[in-house]
Amino acid sequence: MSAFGTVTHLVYVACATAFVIGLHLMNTPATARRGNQVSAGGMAVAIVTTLVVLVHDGGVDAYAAWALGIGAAGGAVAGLVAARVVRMTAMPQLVSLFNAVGGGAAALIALGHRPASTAAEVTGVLDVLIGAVTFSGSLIAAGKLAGRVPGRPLVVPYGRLASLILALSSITFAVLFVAFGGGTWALTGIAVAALIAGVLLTLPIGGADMPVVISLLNACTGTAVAMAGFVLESTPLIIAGALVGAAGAILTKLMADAMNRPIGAIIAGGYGTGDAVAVAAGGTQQVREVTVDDAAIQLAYAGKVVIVPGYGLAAAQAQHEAVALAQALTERGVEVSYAIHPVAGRMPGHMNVLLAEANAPYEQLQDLEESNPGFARTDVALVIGANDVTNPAARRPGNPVSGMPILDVDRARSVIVIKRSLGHGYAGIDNELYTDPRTAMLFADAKAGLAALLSGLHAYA
Amino acid sequence: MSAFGTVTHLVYVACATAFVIGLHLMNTPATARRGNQVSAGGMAVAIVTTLVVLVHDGGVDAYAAWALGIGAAGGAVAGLVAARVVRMTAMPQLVSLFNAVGGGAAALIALGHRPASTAAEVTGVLDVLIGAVTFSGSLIAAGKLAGRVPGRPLVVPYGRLASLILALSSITFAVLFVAFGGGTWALTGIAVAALIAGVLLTLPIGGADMPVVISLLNACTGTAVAMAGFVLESTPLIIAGALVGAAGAILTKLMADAMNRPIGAIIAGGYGTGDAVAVAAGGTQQVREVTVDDAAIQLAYAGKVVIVPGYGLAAAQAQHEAVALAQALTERGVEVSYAIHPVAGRMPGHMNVLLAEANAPYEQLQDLEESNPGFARTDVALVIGANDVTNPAARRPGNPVSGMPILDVDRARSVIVIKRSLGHGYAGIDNELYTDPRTAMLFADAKAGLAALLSGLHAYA
Amino acid sequence: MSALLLADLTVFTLALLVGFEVISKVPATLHTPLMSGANAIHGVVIVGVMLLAASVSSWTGYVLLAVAAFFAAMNVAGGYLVTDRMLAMFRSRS
Amino acid sequence: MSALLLADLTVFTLALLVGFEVISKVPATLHTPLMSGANAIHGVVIVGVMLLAASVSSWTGYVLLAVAAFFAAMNVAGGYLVTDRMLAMFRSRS
Amino acid sequence: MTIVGVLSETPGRERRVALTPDAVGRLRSRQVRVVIESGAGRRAWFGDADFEAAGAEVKTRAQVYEESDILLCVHPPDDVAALAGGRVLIGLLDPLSHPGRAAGLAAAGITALSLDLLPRTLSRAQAMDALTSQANVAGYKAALLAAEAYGGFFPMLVTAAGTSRPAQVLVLGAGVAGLQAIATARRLGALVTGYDVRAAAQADIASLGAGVLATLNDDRSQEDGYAAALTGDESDAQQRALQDAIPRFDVVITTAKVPGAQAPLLVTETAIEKMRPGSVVIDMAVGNVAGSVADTRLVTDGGVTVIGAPDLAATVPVAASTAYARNAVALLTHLMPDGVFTLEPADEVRAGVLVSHGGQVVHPRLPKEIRS
Amino acid sequence: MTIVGVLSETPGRERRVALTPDAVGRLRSRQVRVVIESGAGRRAWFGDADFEAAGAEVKTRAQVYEESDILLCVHPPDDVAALAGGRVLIGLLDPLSHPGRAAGLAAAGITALSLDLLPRTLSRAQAMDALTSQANVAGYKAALLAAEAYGGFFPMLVTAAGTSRPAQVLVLGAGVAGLQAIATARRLGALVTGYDVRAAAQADIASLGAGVLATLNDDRSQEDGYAAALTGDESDAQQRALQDAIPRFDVVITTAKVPGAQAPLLVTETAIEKMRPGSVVIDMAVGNVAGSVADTRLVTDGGVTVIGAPDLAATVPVAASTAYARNAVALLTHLMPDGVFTLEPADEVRAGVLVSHGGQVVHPRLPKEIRS
Ligand SMILES: NC(=O)c1ccc[n+]([C@@H]2O[C@H](COP(=O)([O-])OP(=O)(O)OC[C@H]3O[C@@H](n4cnc5c(N)ncnc54)[C@H](OP(=O)(O)O)[C@@H]3O)[C@@H](O)[C@H]2O)c1
Ligand SMILES: NC(=O)c1ccc[n+]([C@@H]2O[C@H](COP(=O)([O-])OP(=O)(O)OC[C@H]3O[C@@H](n4cnc5c(N)ncnc54)[C@H](OP(=O)(O)O)[C@@H]3O)[C@@H](O)[C@H]2O)c1
Ligand SMILES: NC(=O)c1ccc[n+]([C@@H]2O[C@H](COP(=O)([O-])OP(=O)(O)OC[C@H]3O[C@@H](n4cnc5c(N)ncnc54)[C@H](O)[C@@H]3O)[C@@H](O)[C@H]2O)c1
Ligand SMILES: NC(=O)c1ccc[n+]([C@@H]2O[C@H](COP(=O)([O-])OP(=O)(O)OC[C@H]3O[C@@H](n4cnc5c(N)ncnc54)[C@H](O)[C@@H]3O)[C@@H](O)[C@H]2O)c1
Repeated sequence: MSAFGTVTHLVYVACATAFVIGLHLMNTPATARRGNQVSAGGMAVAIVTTLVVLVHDGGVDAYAAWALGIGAAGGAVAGLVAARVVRMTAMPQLVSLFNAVGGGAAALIALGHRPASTAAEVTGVLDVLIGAVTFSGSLIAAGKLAGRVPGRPLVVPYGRLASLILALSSITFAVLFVAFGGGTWALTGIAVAALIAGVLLTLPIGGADMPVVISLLNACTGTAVAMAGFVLESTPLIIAGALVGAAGAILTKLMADAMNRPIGAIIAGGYGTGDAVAVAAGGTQQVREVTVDDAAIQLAYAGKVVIVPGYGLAAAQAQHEAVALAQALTERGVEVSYAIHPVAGRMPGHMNVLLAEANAPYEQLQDLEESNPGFARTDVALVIGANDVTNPAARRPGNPVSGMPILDVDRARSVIVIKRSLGHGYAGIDNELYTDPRTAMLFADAKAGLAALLSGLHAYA
Repeated sequence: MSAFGTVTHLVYVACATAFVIGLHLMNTPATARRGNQVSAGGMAVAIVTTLVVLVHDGGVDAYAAWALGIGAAGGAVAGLVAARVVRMTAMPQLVSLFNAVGGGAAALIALGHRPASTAAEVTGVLDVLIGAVTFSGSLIAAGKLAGRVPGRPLVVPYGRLASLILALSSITFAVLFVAFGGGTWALTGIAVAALIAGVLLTLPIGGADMPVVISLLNACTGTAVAMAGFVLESTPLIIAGALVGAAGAILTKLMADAMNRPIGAIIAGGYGTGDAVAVAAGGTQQVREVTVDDAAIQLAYAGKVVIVPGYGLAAAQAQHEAVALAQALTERGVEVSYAIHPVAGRMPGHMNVLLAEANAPYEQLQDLEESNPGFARTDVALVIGANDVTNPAARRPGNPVSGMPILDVDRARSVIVIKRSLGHGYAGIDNELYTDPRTAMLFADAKAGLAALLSGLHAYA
Repeated sequence: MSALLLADLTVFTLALLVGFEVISKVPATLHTPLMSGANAIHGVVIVGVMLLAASVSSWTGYVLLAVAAFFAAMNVAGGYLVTDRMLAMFRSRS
Repeated sequence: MSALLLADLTVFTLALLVGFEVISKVPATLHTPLMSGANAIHGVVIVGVMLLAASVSSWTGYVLLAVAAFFAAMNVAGGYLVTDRMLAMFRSRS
Repeated sequence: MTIVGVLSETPGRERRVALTPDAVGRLRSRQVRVVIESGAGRRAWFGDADFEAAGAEVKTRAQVYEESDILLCVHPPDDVAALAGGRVLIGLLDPLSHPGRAAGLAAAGITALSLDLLPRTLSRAQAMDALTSQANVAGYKAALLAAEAYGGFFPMLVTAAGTSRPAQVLVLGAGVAGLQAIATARRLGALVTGYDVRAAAQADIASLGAGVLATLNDDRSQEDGYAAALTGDESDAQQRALQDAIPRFDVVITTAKVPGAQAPLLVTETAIEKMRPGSVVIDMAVGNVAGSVADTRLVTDGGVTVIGAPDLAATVPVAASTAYARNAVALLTHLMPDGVFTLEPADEVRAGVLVSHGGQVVHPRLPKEIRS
Repeated sequence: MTIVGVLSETPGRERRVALTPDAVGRLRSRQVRVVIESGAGRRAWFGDADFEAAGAEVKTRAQVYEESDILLCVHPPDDVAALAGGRVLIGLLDPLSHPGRAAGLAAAGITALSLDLLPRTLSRAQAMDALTSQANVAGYKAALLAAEAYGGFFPMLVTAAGTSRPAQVLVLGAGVAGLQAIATARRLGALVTGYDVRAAAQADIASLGAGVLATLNDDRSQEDGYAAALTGDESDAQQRALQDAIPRFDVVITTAKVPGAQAPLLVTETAIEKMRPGSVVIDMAVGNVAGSVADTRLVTDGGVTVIGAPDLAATVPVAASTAYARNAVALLTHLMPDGVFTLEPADEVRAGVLVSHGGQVVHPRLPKEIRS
C-alpha cells in the first residue's frame, strides 16, 4: 500500500481509538463531557482526512462535489440548529431523528455503491435492510415521543402477516441481488420492504418503552454503518460501526434492566401497554419514578437538600441510613437539614427520638416554622416515608388533613419521595404531592432505599 | 484464502474472544474461576486448531515433531506439577517463573524464524529484545520473592553505565540485523544484551515492589508475544499478546495505585528501599498491611467474624459505621458478633454505650468469657481501634498489662486491625499481635476505614 | 474469502468486543447521553458518504449522494452538539 | 506497508483497546489472580512455537524448538492451573 | 379587648401553670389581655417578672376572678364558684369522670370547655391536644422514674466488675404515654417490649425499635382512635396471658386507659407475686395494676416496688406547662377568630370541647340525666 | 477453710451489701466458707434464701463477728470493735479522710485492707477496682437524678405543642463517674459538654460524642492517673472561667475530686446566681458547688435546685452491690492464691491496699504521726 494509504489508514485507526476513549470517559459524570469532545475531535480528524483522500485521489467529479458539499452543509446546519434550539425534554426524540438519518445515510451508501465482491453484496444487503428499518423505525419512535404519533401501542391489523410478507420479499430480493445480479432495483425493493417493516415493528410498542427502542435502533444503525464499511472497504466505518453496535446493545440492556423490562417483551410489543411504570394516582394523574442512581446523582449535585422524615422512616427503622446519607452529602459540600413536622410519625417527638439515636446533629434539625421558608431555596426535598405531613391537600378545606400546617416541600425545586408504594398515610387520603411534576418517586423500603442511595452516591459522584 | 485458512482464522478469532470473555469474568470474585476456565477452553481450541493446521499443511519434519512433542510434553508436565505442589504463599514467584519462560519462548520464536519482510525483521528485533529482558528479569523477580536472590534493593556498581552500553549495543545489533542483513548472530547479540539488561533492571528493585514488577514484566511478555505474532503473521498471537500487554499494563497501574507507589519510581528502583510499606514494629519484626478491598472481600467470604472494638472506635465515633458493616455482613449470611473487653475504652461500659447508640443487637454483644472460646472458630477477628485489650504480652509477666485477661484474637484464623498507625494504647506498649503473621493492618481512622470497608463490601462481594 | 476481508472481519469482531467492554456499569442518568454520544459516533457514516462521492456519476447518484450527505452531516453535527448540551449539566461543582 | 500488515496493526491496536477496557476497577484481592490469568493467556505463544516447527530444519533449530516448546507449554499449562488454584478460594458460599 | 385570666393551680401536687410567658406573648400579639395571679408560675419556674415582661398583668386571685372573660386552668380550681356566670372556663375539666362538676358549672351559668374532650383524630386539632401533650410528658417521666426506682442498670454494661445485662422493660398500652415511655427506656439502653390491644399501636411500637408482645386479642381499635373496653372473658384471657409474660420483666409500666370507663386491670396480684424481688411496676393509669395506689410507692412482700403515678406530667412542670399553654393558645386562637370569643360556627372542635353553655350541660357524651 | 463474713451495713442510707449470692458462689468454688448476717442483702433485694442457695451460711451478727477470719464490708461497721484482733477487715475504709479510724483498727490488732487505696493504673488490678465500679454506678444515677429533678425534657422534641430544645448539660470532672454521667445524659438526648483538667480526660469526653469545654488550664494529670490539686491562683482563674460558661447550661453535674484533698470548688455562688430558674446542679463530690449539702435538695432564691449527692452508688443497690462483690472476690482471690490468706509476696496490689497490720498503721500515704 502506498505511503499515503498507510498514513490515512493509521489516522483512521487513531480516530477510532478516540471514539473508544470518548465512550470510556462518558461512563462517569465527571468526565462525560470531555469524552464527547474527544470523540468529536476524532470525528473531525476523520472527516478532514477523508477530504484529503478525496482531493489526493481526485476521483470526485464537480457535480458530486457540489452534491456532497451542499447536502453536507445543509445537513450540518439543520442538525446544529435542531440541537441548539431543542428543549431539554425533547432531546430524546431529536436523538432518535439523528439516528434515523444516520441509518438512512448508511442504507443510501449501499444503494449508491456498486459492490466489488460477493462479500460487498451480502453486506450491502444487510446495510440496506438494517439501515432502512432503522430509518423508518426511528422516525416513528421520534414521532411517538414528540406526540405526533400516538404514544400508546398501536395494533396494526394483520401486522404479523404483513411482517411475514415483508420478510419473505426481502429475502427474495436479497437472493435476486446477490445470486442473480439483481442490481439496484432489487436493493430498492429491499429498502422499501424494510422501510415498511420499520414502521410495523415500532408502532405496537408503547411510548414508555421508546427510550429502550431508540437505543436498540441506535445499535442497529451502528451495525448498518459497519456493513457500509464492508461495502466500501473502509476500516473507520467498520470499527466505529461495530463499536456503536456493541456499545449500543449493552446500553440497551442496561436501560431495559434499569426499567425492569425484558427487552424481548419490549420488541414483541405485547407486554402490556408498556406504560406500567407510570402508576396511576388518584385516577388520571401520573407519577414519575426515579431510579436510585439518578436520585443519588441529583442529591450529589444539589446545593441544598432538606430531608423530610415521616412514619415510614420509623417503620423501616431507617434512621441510621438517613443520617449516614446526610453525612455523606454534607461531606460533599451539600447543605443538608432535616425538616421535622410536629406530628410526623406516631408519637410526639417520634422523629427526634430516631434521629437522636442515629446521632443527627441537633443544628441540622429544624421544625416547621424554621424549615418552611427555606424550601424555596432547596434543590431537593428528600421525603422519607412521610406522607400526610407533606400533603398539599391540607391547604384546602374539606378533607381529613385540612387546616393542618404542612411542610412546603412542593416549593422546593425538586422532590424525591422514598416510600414503598402509593399507599396512604395515617389520614388515609391520596397525596397530591406525588403527582406534582416536580416530584419523583423512589419506590422502596426506606432502609433499603437509603442504603442503595448511599452506595449510589459513592459509586457515581 | 482457502476455505481451510478462512475457517482456522475464524476459529482463532473465536479463541481470542474467549480470552477476552475470560478476562472480563475474572473482574469479579464470583465469576473469576469460570473466567479462567473460559480462557483455558479458548486456549485448548487454539492449540488443537494449530495441530490440525500443522498436519494439514504437512510442513513439519519428524525431528521437529519430536522436538516439539518432547519439549511441549516436558514443559506441560513441569508446569502442571509446579502449579499443583506450590504453596499458596509461593504462587507469585511461580507466576513470575511462568512469565519468564513465556517471554523466553517468544524470544526464541524470533531467533528461530527466518523473517519474511522488513516488518517481520523489526518486530523480530522487538520480540527478542522484550522477550529476553522479560525472561531474565522475571527470573530475578521470582528469585527475590523466593528468597534465592536477596530481596533488598541490590545496587549494581556502574549499573547506569552498563545499562547505557547494553542499550547502545542492542541498537547497533538491531541496525545490523534490519539494515545490513546481520542474521541470527545479530539477533543473538541482542538477546544476550537484553538478558543482562533484564538482570540489571530488576536487581535494584526492592522485594516489596516485586508484585508490581512481575505484573509489568507480564505485560511485556504479552507485547513480546504480539511481536512474535507479527513475525509469524499469526493473528491469535497478535490479539492475545496485545490483549495481555494492555490488560497487564492497566493491572500494573492498579496494583501500583493500590500500594500507593508511583510506577516510575518502582522501575527506577531509586524510591527508597521499596520496603516502606512494611513498617517496622518493635525493632526487627515486620507488619503486614492489607488494602480496604482485600479486607472487604476477606470479610465477605468469611463464615464467622468477631468485631473487637476499642478506644479507637470511640475516639473516631465510628460506632454507626461498625454496626452498619456488621449488619451488611449479617445480611450476607456471615455470623457476626462483638467481643467486648471489660476495660475496652476509657470508662466502664464505654463500648456498650456506643454500640447501643448505633443499635447493635444485644444478642450479638459478648463479653470476654463468652467470646474467648469462639475465636478458634473465627475466620476473621476485626479489631477496631483496640490495642491493649488484645495484646498477647498480657499473658507474660513483667509488663504493664501483665495479668490482665485479654481477648484471644490471635487464636482466630486471621486478624484485621483498623487503627491509624502502630501507635500505642493506654498502657503505652507495643502490641505483639501486629507482628503476628496472621494479622493484617488496615491503617486508617476507624470511621473512614469502616466506611470504606462497607463500600468495598457493596462493590465487590 | 480474501485475506483482507478476513482481516476486516477480525477488526469487526474486535471492535464489537471493545464496544461491549467500554460500557461498564453506568448510572441511569448517563444512559441517554451515552446513547446520544454513541449515536454521534455512527455519524462516521459521513466518511462513507464522502467516499461514495468518488463513485457516483449519474443524476440519481448525485441526488442520492446529496440526500445521504444531508443525512449523515445532520447525524454527526447534531449528534455531537445535542450530546454536549445534555452533558453540560454535569459541570463539576466549584 | 502491505495491506495485510496494516490490517494486523489495526487488529493489534484494537486488541490493545480491548485489553485496556476489559480490566475495570478490580478489587486488589483479584490483582494477583488476574495477573496470573493474563500470564496464562500469553501462553498462546505455544501456538507460535508450533508454527515455528514448520520452519526449522537444523539441529540448532530443533534444540531451540524443543526449548521454546518446553517454555511455552510450561507457561500455558502451569499458568492456567495455578490461576485456577488461586481462584478456588472464591468458591461461592453455599 | 378580651381578657384571659390564669390562677395558681390549687391541688396539692400540681406544679403546672396554664400559661407560660411565651404563651402570653402569643396571646398579646393577638390583641388579648392576660391577667395572672401572682406566683401562679412559681412552681413551674416562671416568675411574675417573666410574665410581666411578656405583657401579662400580675394581679391577686380575686382580681383575676373579677376581670377575666375567659379563665384558663389546668385543673378546675376548687374555688371556681368565685367565677361569675356568663364567663368562660377552659381546662382539663374531666367531666366524664366528674359529671357533677359539669352540672355545677352549668348551673352557675359558666360556659365550660374541656380540653380532654377534643376530638383526637382531627388533624387540625392536634395543636390543641392537651391530653397528648401531657401524656407525652408523663410517658417520658415514667421511664425516668422506673430507671430511678430500679436497683440496677437499664443499659447493658460490660465492665471489669462483671457484665450487667440490660433491664427488661414491658410497657402495657402503647398510646401517647406508652410510646414515649418505650422510647425513653430504649434510649437508656433497656430491652423494651410493648403491648397494646390496638393493631396500629403494635406497628407503632415496632417503629420505635422495640419488641411487640404477641397476645390473643384481636384489634380493638375504635373510630375515635381509642381502644374499646374488653369484655369480661376477654379481659380474663388477657390477664392470664400477661401473667405468664410479666415475670420475665424487671420493669413494667402500664398506661392502658379506656375513655369514660375504669382502667382495665392488666397486672394481677398473681403476676406481681411471680416477679423477681427488685422489680418495679409503674401504674400510670392507676387501675392497671392490682393494689396500686395513686402517688404512692409500695413494696410488696416479694420485693416488688409498685408505684401509682397518675399525674406524672405535673412533676415535669416546665415541659408540661409549656406544652399545655401552647395547646390552650391554639384552642383560644381557634375560638377567637377575630379576637372575640365565639361558639359559632359550631365546628367539630367547638362542639367537641363544649361542656356547658347557657346554664345547660350540652356535651352529648355526658349522661342524659344531667343534660336536663 | 478460711471463713469470709459479711454483715448488714450500718450507716442509715446504705443499701448495698458486700457480697451477692453470685459472688458467694464464686467464693464457694474456691473452697471458702461464707457466713452472712441475716437480712444483710435485703435492702439490695437479695434475700437470705438466695444466699443460702448459693452456699452461704446465714447467721446472727454476733456469730458473723465470731466466726469470720475475713470480714468483708462496704463501709466499716460502727461496731467494728466487736471484731477480734488478728482478723482481717476489707472494705472501702477511706483511711485518707479518716486517719483516726486506721489508727483504731491498727490498735485493735486488725489487719485492715482498704479497696480505695488500690493502685488504679495497674491493668491487672482493674477487676478489683471498687472506686471505679461504684463511681460508674454513681455517674449513671447522677444523670438520672438530674433528668428527674429538671423541669423540662432532656431530649429535643418537635411536637404539635411546640418544639422543646434539648437540655444543656455540663459535667465537671470527667473521671469514671463524670464519663458515665456524660454517656447517660447523652443517651437521654441532652446536649452534653464535659470539662476536666486532665488532657486525657478531654479526649475521653470527645470519645463519647460530647462537647469539650475549653479552659485556661494546662494538663494536670499525675502519674497515678489522678488529677493534681490546683494552686490558689489557678483555682481562682478556673472558677472565673466556669462562672462565664455555667449560666448557659440547664444542668450541671460535678464530680471533681483530688485524692486526699478537699474537693475543689468549681461552681461558685455567683455562678449559681447567674443560672436560670429551674436549673439543676448536682454535686457528687460535695465541695465542688458552693452551698451544697450532702444528701439534701436545696432550692436557691434564684430557683436553682442544688443537690449534694456524695453516695449515689448506694441508691442503685443491685448494680452497685453486684459490682462491689465482684471486686471484693477478685481481691480475695488475689490475696488467697492457694485458698489461704497471705500478705506475701508483697506485690503492688497487696502493698497498695494494706492499711494496718500487726498492730501498726503501715500505708505510706497515711500521715507519719499515726504510723508510729
Ligand atoms: N406524631 C404524632 O403524635 C401522631 C400521632 C398519631 C397520628 N399521627 C398522624 O400520623 C401522620 C404522620 O404523618 P407522616 O407523614 O409522618 O406519616 P404518614 O402520613 O402516616 O405516612 C407514612 C408513610 O410511610 C410509608 N411507609 C410505611 N412503611 C414504610 C417503609 N418501611 N419504608 C418506606 N416507607 C414506608 C407509607 O407509605 P407506603 O405504604 O407506600 O410505603 C406511608 O404512606 C399524620 O397524619 C399525623 O396526624 C401523628
Ligand atoms: N474501660 C475503662 O474503664 C478504662 C479506664 C481507663 C483506662 N483504661 C485502659 O484503656 C485501655 C483500653 O484498651 P483499648 O484496646 O480499648 O484501647 P487502647 O489500648 O487505649 O488503644 C486504642 C487504640 O486506638 C487507636 N485509635 C485512636 N484513635 C483512633 C481513630 N480515630 N481511629 C482508629 N484508631 C484509633 C490508637 O492507635 P493509633 O493511634 O495507631 O490509631 C490506640 O492504639 C486499656 O489499657 C485499659 O486498661 C480503661
Ligand atoms: N391524630 C393524632 O395526631 C393523634 C395524636 C395523639 C394521639 N392520637 C390518638 O389518640 C388515641 C389515644 O391515645 P391515648 O394515649 O390518649 O390513649 P389512652 O390513654 O386512652 O390509652 C392508652 C393506650 O392503652 C391502650 N389500651 C386500652 N385498653 C387496653 C387493654 N385492655 N390492654 C392493653 N392496652 C389497652 C389503648 O389502645 C391506648 O393505646 C390513639 O389512637 C392515638 O393514636 C392521635
Ligand atoms: N487503668 C484503668 O483501667 C482505670 C480504670 C478506672 C479509672 N482509672 C483512672 O483513675 C483516675 C481517677 O478516676 P476517678 O474517676 O476516680 O477520679 P476522681 O474521682 O479522683 O476525680 C474525678 C475527675 O475530676 C477531675 N478533677 C480533679 N480536679 C479538678 C478540677 N479542679 N477541675 C476539673 N476537674 C478536676 C479529675 O481529673 C478526674 O477526672 C483516672 O485517671 C482514670 O482514668 C483507670
